[in-house]
Amino acid sequence: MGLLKYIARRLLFLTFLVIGVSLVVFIISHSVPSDPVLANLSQRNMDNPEMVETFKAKWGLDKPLYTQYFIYVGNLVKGDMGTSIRTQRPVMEDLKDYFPATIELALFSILIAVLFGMLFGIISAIKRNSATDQLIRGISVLGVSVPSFWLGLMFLLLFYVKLGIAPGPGRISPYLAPPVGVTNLYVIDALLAGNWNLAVDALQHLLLPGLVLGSFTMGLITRTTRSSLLEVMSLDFIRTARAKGLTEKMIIVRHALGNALIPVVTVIGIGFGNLLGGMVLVETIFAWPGIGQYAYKAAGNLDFPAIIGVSILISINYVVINLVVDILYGILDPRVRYR
Amino acid sequence: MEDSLLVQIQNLKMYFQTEGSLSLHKKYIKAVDDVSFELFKGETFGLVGESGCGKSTLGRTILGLYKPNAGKVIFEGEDIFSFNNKRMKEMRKKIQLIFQDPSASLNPRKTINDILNEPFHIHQVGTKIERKAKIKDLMERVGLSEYHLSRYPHEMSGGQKQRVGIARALALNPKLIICDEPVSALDVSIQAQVINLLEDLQKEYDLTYLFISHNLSVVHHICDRVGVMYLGKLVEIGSHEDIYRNTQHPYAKALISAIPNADPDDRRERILLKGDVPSPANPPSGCRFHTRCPEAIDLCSQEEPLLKEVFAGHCAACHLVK
Amino acid sequence: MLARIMKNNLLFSIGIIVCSLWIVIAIIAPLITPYSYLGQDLANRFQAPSSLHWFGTDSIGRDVFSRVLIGSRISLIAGLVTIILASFIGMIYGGIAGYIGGLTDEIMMRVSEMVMAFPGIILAMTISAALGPSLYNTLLAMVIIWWPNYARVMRSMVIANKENEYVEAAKSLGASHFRIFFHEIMPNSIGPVLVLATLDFGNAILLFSGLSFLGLGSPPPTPEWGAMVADGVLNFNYWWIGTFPGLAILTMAVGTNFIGDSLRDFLDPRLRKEL
Amino acid sequence: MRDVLLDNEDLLRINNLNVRFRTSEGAFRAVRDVSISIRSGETLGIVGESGSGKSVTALSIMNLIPNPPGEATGDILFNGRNLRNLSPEEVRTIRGNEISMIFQEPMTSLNPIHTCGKQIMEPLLLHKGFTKKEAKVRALELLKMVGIPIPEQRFKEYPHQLSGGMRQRIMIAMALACRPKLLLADEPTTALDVTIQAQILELMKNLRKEIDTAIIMITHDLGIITEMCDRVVVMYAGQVVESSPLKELIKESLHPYTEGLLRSIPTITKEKQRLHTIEGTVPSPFNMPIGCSFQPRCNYSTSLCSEKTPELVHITEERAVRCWRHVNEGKQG
Amino acid sequence: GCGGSKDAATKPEATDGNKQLIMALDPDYETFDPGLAYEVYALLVLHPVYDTLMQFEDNLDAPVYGIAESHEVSQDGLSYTFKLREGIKFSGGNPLTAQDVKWSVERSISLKGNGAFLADGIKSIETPDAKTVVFNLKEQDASFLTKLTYNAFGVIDSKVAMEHGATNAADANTSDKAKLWFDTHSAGSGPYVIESYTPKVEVVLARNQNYWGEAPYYDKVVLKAISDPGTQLMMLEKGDIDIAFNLGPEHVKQIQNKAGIEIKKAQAMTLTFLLMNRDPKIGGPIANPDVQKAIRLVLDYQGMQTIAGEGSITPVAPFQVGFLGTLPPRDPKTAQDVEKAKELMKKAGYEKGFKTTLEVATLAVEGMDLPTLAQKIQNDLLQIGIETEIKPSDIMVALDPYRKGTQALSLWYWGPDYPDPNSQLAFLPGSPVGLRANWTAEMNPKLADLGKKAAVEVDKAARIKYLEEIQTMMDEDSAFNVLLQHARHYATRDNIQGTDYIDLYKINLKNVSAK
Ligand SMILES: Nc1ncnc2c1ncn2[C@@H]1O[C@H](COP(=O)(O)OP(=O)(O)OP(=O)(O)O)[C@@H](O)[C@H]1O
Ligand SMILES: Nc1ncnc2c1ncn2[C@@H]1O[C@H](COP(=O)(O)OP(=O)(O)OP(=O)(O)O)[C@@H](O)[C@H]1O
Ligand SMILES: [Mg+2]
Ligand SMILES: [Mg+2]
Repeated sequence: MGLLKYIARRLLFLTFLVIGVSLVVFIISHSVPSDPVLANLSQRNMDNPEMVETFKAKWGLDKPLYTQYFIYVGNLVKGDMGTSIRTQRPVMEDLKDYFPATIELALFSILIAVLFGMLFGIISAIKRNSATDQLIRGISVLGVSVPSFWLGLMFLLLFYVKLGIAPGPGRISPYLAPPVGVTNLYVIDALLAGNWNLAVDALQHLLLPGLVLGSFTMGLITRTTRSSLLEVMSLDFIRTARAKGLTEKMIIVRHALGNALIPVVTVIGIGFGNLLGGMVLVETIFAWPGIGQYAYKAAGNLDFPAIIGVSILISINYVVINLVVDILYGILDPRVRYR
Repeated sequence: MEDSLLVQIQNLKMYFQTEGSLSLHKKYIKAVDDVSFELFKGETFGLVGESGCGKSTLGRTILGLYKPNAGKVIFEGEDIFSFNNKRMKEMRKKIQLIFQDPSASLNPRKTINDILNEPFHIHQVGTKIERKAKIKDLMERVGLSEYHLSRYPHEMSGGQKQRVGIARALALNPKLIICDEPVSALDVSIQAQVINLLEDLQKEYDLTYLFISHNLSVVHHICDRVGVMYLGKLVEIGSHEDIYRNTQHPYAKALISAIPNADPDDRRERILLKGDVPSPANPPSGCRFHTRCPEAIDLCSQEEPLLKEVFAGHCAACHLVK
Repeated sequence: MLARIMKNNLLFSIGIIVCSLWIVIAIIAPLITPYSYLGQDLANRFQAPSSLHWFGTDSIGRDVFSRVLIGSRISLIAGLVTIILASFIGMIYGGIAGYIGGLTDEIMMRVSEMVMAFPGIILAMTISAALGPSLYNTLLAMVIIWWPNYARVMRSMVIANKENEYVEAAKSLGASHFRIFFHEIMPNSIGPVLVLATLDFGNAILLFSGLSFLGLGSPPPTPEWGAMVADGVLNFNYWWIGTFPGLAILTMAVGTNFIGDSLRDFLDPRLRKEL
Repeated sequence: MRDVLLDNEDLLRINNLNVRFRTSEGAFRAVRDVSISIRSGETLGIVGESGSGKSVTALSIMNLIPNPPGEATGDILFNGRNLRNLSPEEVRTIRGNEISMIFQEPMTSLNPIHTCGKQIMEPLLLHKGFTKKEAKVRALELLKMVGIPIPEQRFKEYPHQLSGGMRQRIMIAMALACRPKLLLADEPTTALDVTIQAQILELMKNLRKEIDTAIIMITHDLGIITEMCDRVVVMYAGQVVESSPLKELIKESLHPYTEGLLRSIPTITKEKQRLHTIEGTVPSPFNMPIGCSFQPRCNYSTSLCSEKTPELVHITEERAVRCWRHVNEGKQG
Repeated sequence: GCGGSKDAATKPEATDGNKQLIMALDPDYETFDPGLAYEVYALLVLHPVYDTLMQFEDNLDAPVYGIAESHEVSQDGLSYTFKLREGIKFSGGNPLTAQDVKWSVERSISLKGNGAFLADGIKSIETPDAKTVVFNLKEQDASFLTKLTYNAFGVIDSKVAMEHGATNAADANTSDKAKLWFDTHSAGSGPYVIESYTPKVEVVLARNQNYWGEAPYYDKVVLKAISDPGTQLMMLEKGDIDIAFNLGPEHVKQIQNKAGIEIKKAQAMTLTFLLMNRDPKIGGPIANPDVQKAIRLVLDYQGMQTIAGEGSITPVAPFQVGFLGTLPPRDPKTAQDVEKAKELMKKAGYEKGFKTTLEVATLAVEGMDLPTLAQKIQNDLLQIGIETEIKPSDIMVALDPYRKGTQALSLWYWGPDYPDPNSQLAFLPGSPVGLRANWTAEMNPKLADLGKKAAVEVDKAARIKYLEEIQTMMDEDSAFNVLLQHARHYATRDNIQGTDYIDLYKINLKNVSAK
């Protein structure tokens, strides 16, 4: 009841967000000194005013700014994000192509980060102040401190070039054909197609970029799990549990973990949000054909339809992730009331 | 009696909005709902009731910290809510507040000297030297030494902090001090010190106290008149004698009988109430107490009883009281 | 306090040592660099690390060691400026939102949420593509990305603190909003924001190096670490070009985060006893 | 030891309990040489000001002092066994089973993410080997017993859905689940409203009759003590300063602190008069006065008091006091 | 299919038993619509897919017949008549007719894509019969046959194309809906068809089962988009790919003696040059011809060639070595004359030097990072007191001010529009590129005039004479300073052949086969 209302409110905010984000990029796009659209004309056509006019008309650039914006929003409602200046394809199509790669990588790395982060965090909290604890804390700090672009480089140099134990950049080995697109997540598609080798290959390719991308989130989760668990262990109800005669293990599993996970969920959300930002760097290093690379190119080329498209997509993602986190919160913590 | 009237509270209502400010369906907590009573010069009026019944809210509204939804607070003949900012500021000098939690009511980043200087600073009263003398005087009055002035709140004990709070309230020579549970957070042995101090100061400065507490023994000890609140409503008012010895309202009776008594020989019959206090967001119909009242009749759930004068100066809001 | 924490906490001590080292290096860098950080020597390009060039040379024969040392200044300054500006803006913004509350708060917080949802790196890249890459533009973008974090913390602190009884005491004394905000609420709310800001320093350096890796920092030949790693990617086979500046980023970030992590624990009263 | 215990019919006997805490400001003794005993079925009250070591004493019985920073020494004999010599495993089988505890803060002492029912069932499953079904039946019985209306529904609810009084009842139900021989109640009503407090106290009185449990009732409210207890122990600054049957204590308190305490409490039966006060404040645990800890605030203090710490001496079989004024009497008695 | 190998590091013999060629490159293509594509690597993909009337085989000297069998030029040189080969079918099975040729070219013209200018000179196209196409030109054009080799003249199966929304109508640039279809499909008659295209990932070409000529060796050609040369190199070393096409000179050095790898080097037609604006309002001191000459003299060409890698040279003017009439390149050892440069600066009144901005696009030209070169130039210019601040920006952003002529000093690269020196005349004063430096015809009327003459001259000897004179003059006075003509470095596995470089196609994929 409250939850549905809450979701409705968040979705309403989403509309505002989309309008806001697109407006911001729109305004930036019209305050830049150079004209990226014309840059996409051939050298000869540039000198031909008639061609320039036709071109502008084609992109609607001859109309006043607000008209352009309304046209844009109008189209957006219909699911049309305009056409990328650079790729000359509908932005929607581009996003459909690039986004699954990003999602696959992000999901994988968040999976790694959550699994190991929580495991490390719990061990560290239980053995706090021991050498293990110091070691894990050191690793987790290292995880949040290491520049992903550099780590990616080092990993490739070491595991791919020098040792040859990891596959190279890209989503699958070059000689393999991508699976038939159902979800466009290669591992899943390959499994759906029953192509076990391909799935393994795709999974292997996820490993290095997934680790690099996940290192920050993993560090964050380790740290949060540790301190959250320590904090929960000092709460009154843990004393109650002790007074009941539960063993320390039972207390951690039954009483502390559930409560300690609540703040961890937020961090997972934050981490996921960060991932999408960090994507640009990691995708560049690992030649990962995802939204990060697309955004990088789009921004570099001032391809504004594409920039708006990507920005909207990422913002929506952010909100949706937060929404999921909030809902998870409600599942983990019965006290939460949505307002 | 008329000329000694200090404050008149008339049909005061203070509702808090609970749903988000953007929401269409506004919900309210009726923290203070249609409360009227008077405060006379030099008296101590006790306000008792269970947690959440609106005691603090009432105190703060009288102080003008909240803007009430309805009603008036007439202080020395004028409604304080009709004041403009400047007059309001003037008025602030005359009503002061002492808080329950002596630690929370002192800014942890200021020294005692800074804290006591604040009232003078805000109202631009006196020169530096005058202020210094005044502060020294205040410190003496509340039983603190001058060397405490350079300390920070966390360097003092609870009782000492509460004394600082009292000194601050006294700084501008107020007429009325609203004491919101001034001793609840203090240890038993310190509690007595503070109560005595409050009594001494009242005599010395001719102060009027609105004394809010849920400790009925303390209220009994210090107050001249007592008002009993239940769920935002005043259910009984009377002199302290009458309230304790000649209780009219069933709630007040239950409240008084529930006090644990350190006197083993005084074993009174205890009236046990059922259940908990209902939520002020959704109070019961009719008499708000009827859900827990041992004596409730059908009428109670339908009609709201008004505060009736039972005998001179003693009012109760109950259908059963004649 | 410092000494006491250091004694019991290995990570913290390492952090302090590493950070002090970098700060010292940043200050005296021009005095200790063996070569000019701009000096090209095409005859000696792509030299592997040796006693002459500790970290080797790059594609136009510059000494990587000298460039890494000088680069520390830019990183430190970028981190500082971002954190200071972002926390300042965030504090004011969050403070106002929290203090006024109600609809204003709601709207202000939605706006900051919008900024947070906006993909910061894309914003930075767009700004830099439009206005040309420069340190100022990058810092501008970083501040834009970062301030909402502080606004959120500040807001929650202010909301918590404005309920405090000493605030009510000031109100009942007749203090103005200005006075209440700046004398009573602000000083007590600022602490956690400042703590967050200090702890965030390493992250700011990381973000900055990431942006400069993407070519968004100051234009060449400025020795920015991120850009130097990018140079290393370009010249993949000469591992030293990218490895050392990357290690520099890593150590600086690890140093500040070691300190931050330990301080966080220390400042958290629930965890304090363990130190 | 065992023989002594049997002789005394004591259920629990604490001998010379000391608890030290190491904190960042330094180490201090929160509990100093505390010796207390309680018989089966008896209700013992412990009063004292905030920080006087009441809770720490209770927690020591449960072996729940966090270590570090805490460090307890002394003997705690329960049913003939020294709890302090048992292995953690053995202590666990006693906790929540033979000895259980109710805490002051009903708001935070329940796990917010589990239903009330689940939390009540837990000790039953753990100690009594009940099946889930049996445990549920028993839990519902318990809920009814502590006076919770519609127990089936409350069973499924989470702590935050209940009021403070309700939660405290859940705590009590939980503590009584395994029919403990000893119940430690650490300020069970302090956080509650007067009318709710009355309900809970009434409940505890009834339960005491029904299940014949020995209760240690910790509070700083003498009113509650008078209402509930047979015997009283008064603590000041980590020490027991007086121990006496309730009636005798009220009639004539031996220790000046007890006396001051009794006189400084306003009651509605007393006539309105100026309250008696104990001047000064409780000493900081880091800065204990030499000699008797109460000596700086005491009206009767002599030079002896500020030189030597008095021992707890028995004035009669049932009464003991820690005061130089009574040392000689005690020695004679 | 269910192929693949457990060991990801070694390439299996073939997937599905097919022969497969994998090439890694840093692609710039955005579309495979032959009417629109005009990117550097467009022909790499489109040449094996869409046949053209004319094509190049081994070198760029002269085009040879593609699907044309013979051709005749009218006396006035304005009408070209081509006969088509017999029996050519499209991949879909339809026969290729003259009508398809006309339709395809008209579509390219109407689409007004970037390559459409190549057809600017065409007045009309006639198809007297199914095997004959006649092009009527507006004026004489010595390079018309060369232009015909471009994909804008690629022959599309008009029936299939129209089914997918293509049109040759005059308003095709708005009414044609086939671009998206062409990105992932093809309707040509070449040896390969486009099987799939995943932007930024790969293009897969598959054998055209209906190909009229000799079948190509490979069943499949996979062009992997791998922008990082280092990555390309790694994958080549691992045997993951057969061709690593975007190696920088430095990468090549690393694999010089590696087994299984063959290093390829060729003269590319790509130039890197410095633009020095002639408009004092924009260029400031840079606009001074003496300063420009001083800059030409002070630069260390040898150093730049080191950076650009072995095989790179420095032509004296914007005319590539390899084209008709190009002068021998500079001798890098003697080209630098700092003293003389200083004198010139003194003469221009800038003895103390000045400050300016050096704009550069952030990209690699033939494996050489342009910003790196900019830093070298920055360093060299300091010798005559010119302090430059480097302003890097993405190519698409930088192009706009470049084309508007608002850059004072900038570093650019240039590839010829078509393989003919005429394409280079754009650098002359008053011509499009010249005007980007605001170098108008009035500033050097003689040079401008020479350019006009060279453009229309058909006689080879006279053409060479004009071109040589132009270059000599531009060495003395020019708003441009050609820094480098690059070498192309790439590498292949040594078990394949037919991978020689040809600037137009990069690699003619039709010819690649296993040894
Ligand atoms: N600022 C506020 N906003 C919303 N609700 C409030 C606010 N202040 C008080 N309330 C609500 O109003 C009701 C009365 O609160 P108030 O603090 O006046 O009670 P009280 O009698 O002082 O209780 P206590 O004895 O616990 O101090 C409570 O339900 C409380 O939750
Ligand atoms: N875990 C701990 N670490 C350090 N000091 C502690 C700890 N627990 C209790 N103490 C200290 O021990 C002393 C006695 O505490 P205790 O909780 O027993 O007091 P109390 O008599 O129960 O007081 P209250 O009435 O306030 O509950 C206090 O000074 C307290 O600060
Ligand atoms: Mg209150
Ligand atoms: Mg306690």
